[in-house]
Order: sequence, then C-alpha cells, then structure tokens
Amino acid sequence: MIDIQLSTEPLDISHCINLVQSPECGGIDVFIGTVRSQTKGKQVVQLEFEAYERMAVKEMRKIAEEAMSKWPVHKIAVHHRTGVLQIGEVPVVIAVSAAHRDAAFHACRYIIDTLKQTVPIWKKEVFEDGEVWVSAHP
Amino acid sequence: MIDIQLSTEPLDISHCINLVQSPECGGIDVFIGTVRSQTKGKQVVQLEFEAYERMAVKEMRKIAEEAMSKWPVHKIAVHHRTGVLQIGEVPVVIAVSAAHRDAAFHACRYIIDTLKQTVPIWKKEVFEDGEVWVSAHP
Amino acid sequence: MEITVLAFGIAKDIFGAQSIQLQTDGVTIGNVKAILEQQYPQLKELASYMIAVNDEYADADTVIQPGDEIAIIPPVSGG
Amino acid sequence: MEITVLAFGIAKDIFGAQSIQLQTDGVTIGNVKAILEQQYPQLKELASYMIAVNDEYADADTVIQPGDEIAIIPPVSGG
Repeated sequence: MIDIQLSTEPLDISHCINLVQSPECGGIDVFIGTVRSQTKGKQVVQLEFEAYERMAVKEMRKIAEEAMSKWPVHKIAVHHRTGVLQIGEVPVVIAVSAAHRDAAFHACRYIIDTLKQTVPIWKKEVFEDGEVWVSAHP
Repeated sequence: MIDIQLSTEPLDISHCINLVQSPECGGIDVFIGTVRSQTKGKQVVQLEFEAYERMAVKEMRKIAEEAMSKWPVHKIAVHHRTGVLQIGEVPVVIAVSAAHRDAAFHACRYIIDTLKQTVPIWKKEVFEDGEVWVSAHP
Repeated sequence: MEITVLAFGIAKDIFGAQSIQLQTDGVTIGNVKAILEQQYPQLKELASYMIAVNDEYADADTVIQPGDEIAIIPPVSGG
Repeated sequence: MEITVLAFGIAKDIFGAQSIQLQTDGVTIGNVKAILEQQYPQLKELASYMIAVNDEYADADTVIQPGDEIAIIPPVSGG
C-alpha cells in the first residue's frame, strides 16, 4: 500500500502513522521534516514551498515503489505540504511499516534522501532582508 | 533533553513527537514498535512485557545519553510500555530530533538496537497453545 | 512549432512568468535548452536544471511532439 | 551472609518466585552464579543470563556488599 499526498493543509502525522500500521508489522519508521528557525546562521522568517504538482506526486510514488522493491516493507505514506510554512511546521512526513525494523529504517531513509534529489518541489527561504530559492545556485 | 518513560498505559506517539520538536531542528526520526500478529508463522494472541523497572529506566537513559554523545541530536524521547499488549498495540516509541536528518536516523536506530540488547525488559509471547519468553533459550 | 514551457521556483522568477511560449523548428529538448539559455542567460548561472516532458525527466535527445507539456525544473529543494 | 536475588522473565518461572534468598560465604557474583546454577540447573539452559547489582550489570568479579540489590537478568527482549 502506497499513499502519496501533496497538500496545502497542515500534515497530520498521526494519520500517516495510522495509514501504515498493520497487524503484520513489527515496526514503523517515521521521518518528519520540520522548518528550522536558522539556516547557515541566518534567522528564517518563513518558508514557501512550491510544487510541479502532478509530476511531484508521480515522482513521490515512483520513489515509494522503488523502496518497496528494494526492501521488504509493508506500507508507505509520503505526505508533502506546499504553500507558506512557519518555523516548526512540517513540510514532509514519511511513514514506513515493515515486519522487521531494518527494512523500515532503510526504506524511510531512502525515500527522504531521494525525494530531496528528484521530486519537483522548491523551497524559498524568506529572511528579514530578502529571500532565496534553496539550492538554486552553486 | 532526554525524556524516558516506562508505563503500563498506552503510549502517546504524538506526545513523544511533541516532546522532541524544536525550532532548531530540521528533522525528527521516530521508531514505533508494534505487536505483530505472527511470529515464525505462529499466530500470536497477545504479548506480556515485564520490566526490572528502575534499572530499565536507568539503562534507557544511558542509551539516550550515549546517542547524544555520538551524534549531534537535539532531543530524545524513549517511552516503553509494560503489561499485556494486544496485536497492533505499541510497546515502544523512540523519537529523536536533530538539526540534520542524518544524525536523527542514526541515533534512533542506535537506540532501538541497543535497547533490545541491554534494557531489562522481557516479552512473553502468548499463543493459543502455550507461551514463551522471547530469546530466553538458544 | 510553438511550444509552451512551464516554469517553477527560480525559473519562474527568471522568466518573469509561470510559462512562456517559444517558436522552435528544432524538435529536441537540447534545442529547447539552447533557445532558453539564449533568451534567459541567467539559466546558465543555476547549479543545474532539468527539463521534464509530460511529467518525466527528459534528456537532450528527447523529441518533442506537439501538445507535450514541457517544464523547466531548477534544482529541487523539497523535504 | 544472606542475600536476596530478584528474578524477572523466565528466571521468575525457574525460581517459581519473584525473589529468592541465598546463604553464601562467597562474596562475588561468580560465587552467586555457581550457587544459583547448582540449585536451579535450568539456568544453564538459557541462551545467557546476567546479574545486576544495584541496577547495573555486574561481572563475575564484582564483590557483593550487604544490602546490595541483586537481580538475575535473563536474555532481554524489550522493544
């Protein structure tokens, strides 16, 4: 079971966990991204996330399918938020259940690492004195 | 910040996550143990967890302190349940926050792996036709 | 052939629009990139960028068909 | 010296009690283990077991003091 969501609403972490929970599973690994107050020593006011929505959903699903083929995991939920986020808010939740924890940890790590490399979502950091699209320039 | 709990009450996953969330953190890794319906192909009726309570709390804290010294993590919550658990219920929740996800993943994995090796908690699997203390015999 | 190129993130700022129209006789993604970089030299200052055709990453040899959805994908930073 | 040994998990089943009393002149954990294994040979069938003194894992050389809390720790299986 793979559940992918891209949403402008606050993500519901408990819902993600409930989605992957199953009697055949012994463990769930969950990664929760949170908006940091500082980046490279500079105070962040807020973040703005923009997505190429249809493609982002497709890429997230592709990554979850790859994770399923690489490790014996049971269910995967990948929920990503877009729009304006304040400090402490949650841009991404990844929950992976498996019979054994090793697979859950590896798959969850693989999904967040790959998501950050390939999923067409962009983050703009807004500071007091300007803003910057993260990773855009060398 | 380290929060260790041993409790006979159902664990509150959201509470564990809230405990570790912080504006300085970019990521939280959470491991949730769940009671599997099957073990080695046999149907499990329920599990019973027993702890040498004072020592278990002490050992869990020791492991969390080790994780803090090994990786740059911010806050750690380790909550373990005792008593009778049904299929799907949660014996353990480990939540680790860090500025960067690599540390959170490594520390969370280290804590659950080490907890399973050293913390004086014992699990009895109850089947239709008998019961067994897990790992007791070779 | 007239094609539409969608823009996201910093590419939207560079184009000054969510999408632009291009006239091109060339029919590969390589040709499209060459035209874009000529019209918008700032694209060359990016760490990298990709082109997607119909929601899939495409390489320079990919041939464009009329009606394809073309998008410029600057370095992603989700998660 | 009379010492009390707490038992958990399968050790509780082997002892048939949550704790037992031992008389011992030996004052190390090694001595305590020898006496326990003599009285409860099933302990030797376990995958392994440890002894804790005052909430800390102790090795065979650890010397017991009157009033110490001694506990037998069969293979753990939490998590």
